[in-house]
Amino acid sequence: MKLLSLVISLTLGFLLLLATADLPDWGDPQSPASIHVSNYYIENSVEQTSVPNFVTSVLADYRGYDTMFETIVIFCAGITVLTILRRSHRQKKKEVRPRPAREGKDLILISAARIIAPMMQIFALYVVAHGHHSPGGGFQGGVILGSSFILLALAYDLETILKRLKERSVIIMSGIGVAIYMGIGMICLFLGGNFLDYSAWSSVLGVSAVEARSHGMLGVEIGVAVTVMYIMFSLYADLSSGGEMDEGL
Amino acid sequence: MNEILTAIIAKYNYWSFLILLLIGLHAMISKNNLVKKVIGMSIFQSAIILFYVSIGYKKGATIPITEHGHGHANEVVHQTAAEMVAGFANPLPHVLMLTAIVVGVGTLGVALALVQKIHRVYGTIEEDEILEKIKE
Amino acid sequence: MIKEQLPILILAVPLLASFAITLFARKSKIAAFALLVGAMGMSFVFAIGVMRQILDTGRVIHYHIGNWQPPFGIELVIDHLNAMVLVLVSGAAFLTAIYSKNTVPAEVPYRFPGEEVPERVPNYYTLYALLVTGLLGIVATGDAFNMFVLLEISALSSYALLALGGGRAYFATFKYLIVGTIGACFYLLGVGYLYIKTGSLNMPDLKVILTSPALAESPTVMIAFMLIITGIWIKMAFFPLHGWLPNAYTYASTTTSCLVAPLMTKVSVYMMIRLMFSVFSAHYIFDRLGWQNGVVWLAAAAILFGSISALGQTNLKRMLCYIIVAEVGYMVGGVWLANADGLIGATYHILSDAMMTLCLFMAVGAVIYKTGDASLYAMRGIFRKMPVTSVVFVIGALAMIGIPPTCGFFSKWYLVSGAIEARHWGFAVALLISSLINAVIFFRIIEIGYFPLFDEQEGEGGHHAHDRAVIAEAPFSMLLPMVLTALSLIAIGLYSNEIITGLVGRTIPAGLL
Amino acid sequence: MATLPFPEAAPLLAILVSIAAIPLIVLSGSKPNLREFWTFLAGFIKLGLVLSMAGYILAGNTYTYELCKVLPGLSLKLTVDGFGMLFALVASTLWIVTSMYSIGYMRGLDEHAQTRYYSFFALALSATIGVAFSGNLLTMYLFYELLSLSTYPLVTHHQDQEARTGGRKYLTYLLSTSIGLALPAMLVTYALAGTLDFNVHGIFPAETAKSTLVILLIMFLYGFAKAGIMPFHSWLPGAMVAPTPVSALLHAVAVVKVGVFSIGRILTGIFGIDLLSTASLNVIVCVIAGFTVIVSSLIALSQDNLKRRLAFSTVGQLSYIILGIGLASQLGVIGGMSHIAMHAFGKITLFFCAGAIFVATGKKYISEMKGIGRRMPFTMAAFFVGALSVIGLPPGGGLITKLQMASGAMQADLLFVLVIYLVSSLLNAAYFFPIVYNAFFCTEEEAMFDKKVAEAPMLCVLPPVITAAISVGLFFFPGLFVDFARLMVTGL
Repeated sequence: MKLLSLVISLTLGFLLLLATADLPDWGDPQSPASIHVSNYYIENSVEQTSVPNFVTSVLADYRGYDTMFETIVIFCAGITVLTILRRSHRQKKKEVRPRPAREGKDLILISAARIIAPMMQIFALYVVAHGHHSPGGGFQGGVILGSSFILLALAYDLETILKRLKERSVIIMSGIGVAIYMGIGMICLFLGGNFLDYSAWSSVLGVSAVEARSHGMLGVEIGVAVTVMYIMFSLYADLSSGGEMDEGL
Repeated sequence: MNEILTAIIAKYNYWSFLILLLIGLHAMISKNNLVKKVIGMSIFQSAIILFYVSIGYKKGATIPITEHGHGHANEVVHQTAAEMVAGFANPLPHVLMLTAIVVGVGTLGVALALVQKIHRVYGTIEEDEILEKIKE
Repeated sequence: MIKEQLPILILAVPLLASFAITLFARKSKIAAFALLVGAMGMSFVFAIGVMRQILDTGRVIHYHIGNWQPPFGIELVIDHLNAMVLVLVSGAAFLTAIYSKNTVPAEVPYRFPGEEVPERVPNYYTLYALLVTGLLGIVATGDAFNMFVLLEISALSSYALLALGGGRAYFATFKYLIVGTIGACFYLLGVGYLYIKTGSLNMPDLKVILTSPALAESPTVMIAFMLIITGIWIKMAFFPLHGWLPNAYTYASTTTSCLVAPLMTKVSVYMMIRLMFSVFSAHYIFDRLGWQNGVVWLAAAAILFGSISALGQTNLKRMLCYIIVAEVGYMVGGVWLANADGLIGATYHILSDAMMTLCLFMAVGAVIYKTGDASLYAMRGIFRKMPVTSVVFVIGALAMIGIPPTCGFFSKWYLVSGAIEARHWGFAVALLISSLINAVIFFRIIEIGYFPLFDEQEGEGGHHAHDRAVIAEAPFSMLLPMVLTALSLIAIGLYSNEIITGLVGRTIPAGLL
Repeated sequence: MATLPFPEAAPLLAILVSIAAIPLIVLSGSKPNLREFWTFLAGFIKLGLVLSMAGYILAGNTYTYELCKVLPGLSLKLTVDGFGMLFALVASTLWIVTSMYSIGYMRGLDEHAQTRYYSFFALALSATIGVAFSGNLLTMYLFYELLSLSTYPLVTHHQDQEARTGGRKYLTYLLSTSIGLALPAMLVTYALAGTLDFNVHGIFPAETAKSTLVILLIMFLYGFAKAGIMPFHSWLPGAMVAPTPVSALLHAVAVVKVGVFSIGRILTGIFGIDLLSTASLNVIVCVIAGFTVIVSSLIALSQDNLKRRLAFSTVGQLSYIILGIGLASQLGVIGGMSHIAMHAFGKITLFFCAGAIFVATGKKYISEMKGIGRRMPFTMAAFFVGALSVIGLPPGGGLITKLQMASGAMQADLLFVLVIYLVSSLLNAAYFFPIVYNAFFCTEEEAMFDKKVAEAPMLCVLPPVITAAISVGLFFFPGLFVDFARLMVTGL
């Protein structure tokens, strides 16, 4: 196996090396990748979508369809892990499994987490909301939000956090997150546009078509953030407890 | 000799991505421990992400965000199209990689969940031991 | 308005269903089932609508998502080829959804006998809907990167569905996950290499750019092609990259194998055809690279290997899995024969093979559902006990062997014609040998099923045993889709000329005629 | 087009009528009388439909009915012409007789799974008529395969180890040759000619290389293994494990004749008689078939099991027919085609008799049958007449066609074929006469049966007597079938 693997890897490496000479230099502004489609985004993003962060406009609008599925990948991963790992509630109660006694909760850790977590959350909301203008967006914000809960779960234990963030609501909320994205796109159909054509919202929102695109993006970013946050936490909860939803790590 | 060296340095991003890629691939195929395979997978994916992101870089360009105040879309600091194109990095690879990262996270999560399950079924995560248990 | 929006609705409906099941049907198996079947049915209707539009107008449908012009936005491109595959995928998913009514609650919620996790059923349906969305998305999209994302959605959800088989399924799925990720990453890397040379991700745009002579010479493009094609071959389990498939599909639950086994490999074959001829070109692949001879030999090897391995199996599902490996060889070989007949055969075989595999997996699934046994001997006396199921099985088997007028015969006809035209006798011989081996495989089973030796019939001996035979047919929800699938095999065969001139034949790229 | 004396879809209906009977047969499985009624009803309707077209065909017309187009330039289509009509007439007549016999036989032995038996019997008949009316090679191949599959359950009817082995052999031979040889040959033909429709002048373009034609010819000859050309004959004795009515109708008449018919069609419709004789392909056919004729007759001499002896006799007679058609001379073709009918009536009589003996006495071996003629005079008389017809002696119909084939051999200037005919007729006589002789001419002490043994049930005895009578009738009125065969060569 080792030998086979080396042969495969080295063959691949050799082939890819062959191509290297043909590839443009690093950072070459005239490389084909940087002159065809991408310049259109740089030149037109502001006029067409009123979003100065090109990454966001490409992500959530020009290639919004990709991003929708990206959110669904996350959602799908969450459901998958849950379905694979989760055990039944009833069964768990019957089972008495010996576990190592947990050390007392660390006061410093808890206090620090309690201070840091809200700040993380505020910052995350900023990252979500300001994603059009500065680096940030739904994914980034969602991950920070999710990790604030993970931090709390680490400092206390999983069961404590699960009392606040019910497992059922985690799944439902993550579904709602993708549904928000999808819904914004679907409503465009009823407003006479194509799927994910946010400009169709202009009549409802009472703004210009270009502004509507910007608002639409904000909407979908919120959806993304909701899903990512809950699924990140759900992944942590499932994986750290092996699907038992007990004290976790 | 010097020319070759310059050529290599001019394209050093490909070299570094290639090395990571091969490490990852080799680990995925040859490692016996399932978690190591998963780690290999992550390295492999990261290598590809590195490759894409390096495509997006332009010498002398900055992050692809224009300066302007909120709600003043039309008051952007006016630049010619050529200046803008030269001044901002290519946003597309970043967008693509955001997706690839997310896919990576998803795959990683599922892989770890499966490893946990395998451990529960076979009591081990070493591939050869698992295969032996299957044979029994 | 709905007419223009049909392309997106085909995949939006299953997607909405997946959320709806998560949000509204977490408690009720029946509600989840109803939502799923409804969504799959609607998707099927929409797919047929799109196909009708294309047949009526004869034009390729371009649907611009977000109303952005390609290549800047993502578009769905639906021509004759993928209209057919869309109908196939949604139709097969619809039939399997109906089929799942009894099997899923019987198999999925139990991790061990006795330990029930009822939430698994709605989750299973959610993942089912996501898998179908992913497959439909792959088929509909006109964007190379978008294809990767959807590929990963279908992959992730299929990992989950396959892993739910429990026991050995976990390890098999893990291996599939590793191999599948390598495949998907190869594809992604290939798209990256294309992007670096062209700056575009939109397939029609890529095709235009790639025709420039400078790029035709470029080693980067060649390597991009190689990476993409290898990635897809891994995903479709093309010999010798097939190692993951038999285990992964064998240990899956009944419904999962009915859904995954016919569709995943076939959609991969579609991807291969799409990328070969809509991104690269026949001229580039067959004239410039000229690998077809080697690939067709590999396909012939795949056919022989798959068939011979299938012959040695005693587990019904495993046997069918090896047949899939052989059938993938049919299709890859057909495409790479580099002539119109071969490509027609391969494309038509996507349709017929998907339905044949579906038919056989459904019949075998029903037997397993009733007997709890997946070995060949589960079929013993099955013709008495489950007459409808066994007739369905026989029709599927005949199609696999390639007996007219089932569809299997006509795809083989074209493939062999293509092989003769390309003077590739090895492939033609492999096809015929595989037909013969299939005949041996299936008649062995039919013999066991139809003519149990009298001394083998449990508790019954001598003549007139049949009068007392207990009829224990599968439930109606399983029989209905099975019978429909079996009928479709004959219908596809009898209408092969319409299908081929109306749909398949329209997609032959110019270089091959 | 003038109004037809029969419904437009008559050929299709003739095929479908027995399929349509299957559900009725299955549904009335618990009421044997009703079940058999359906069989008969379908049989008579089928015969009626076939007859309704006979006059039209005899007037020199052919009738084509297109079902659907399946491949470019290639459709599933039914054509009724003289040769097809001849064969359809034989098959549908014999179905009725055999059904009658089946009832006697199956009930007499109290066989199991009779419903299944009658259902697949009906299906097999549909396939046979389908082959007879096929308008092109593809359609013929379709029905040919259908016939292989639908007769498989009949062969394995007994469900014991022997039956399974026989059935396995049956399918292995038939499917492997049809998929392995006939199908590729058909594809190559299609690639060369662009069509598969039968045409009396052949369909190969003039420039086709002779070596290709030779290879294709050999592939076709061996590909339709139902014709039992050596070395692909051994399924036929193996399949004799089936109940006797099955052996009778299917393995002496329907299945093997379908094989011969198919080869006859290919020789006349795909290659064309002109091509066969001008490119001297007929020599190849004659050598291959002639070898089988002689060898199988020799083997038949050594068989003690009556049904096996009949089976090897059948193998020989089949190649006889192919030999006749393969001569590619007018008389040879006419003789060969009509010999299908003659042999069918003669051989089915023999099989019926073998079955009747088995039902009445349980005996299978010739050496155990001394003196049986005294106890079962009608049966053995019928046997004698059948044997005469197969050997080609008056008053058996076989004489007429054998003479025609022999003169065909002279017409084609292939004298060695004449020798084959003569030798094989002698051999036929050598393996049939001892049976008849021992049956009747033995002393009371030598007879192996006591007085209690009597004729088999009525329904087992009547059919052989009828078919024997028809055989004799054909001697006097051979025109019935020969005219149809003559139609096939008039255009040349």
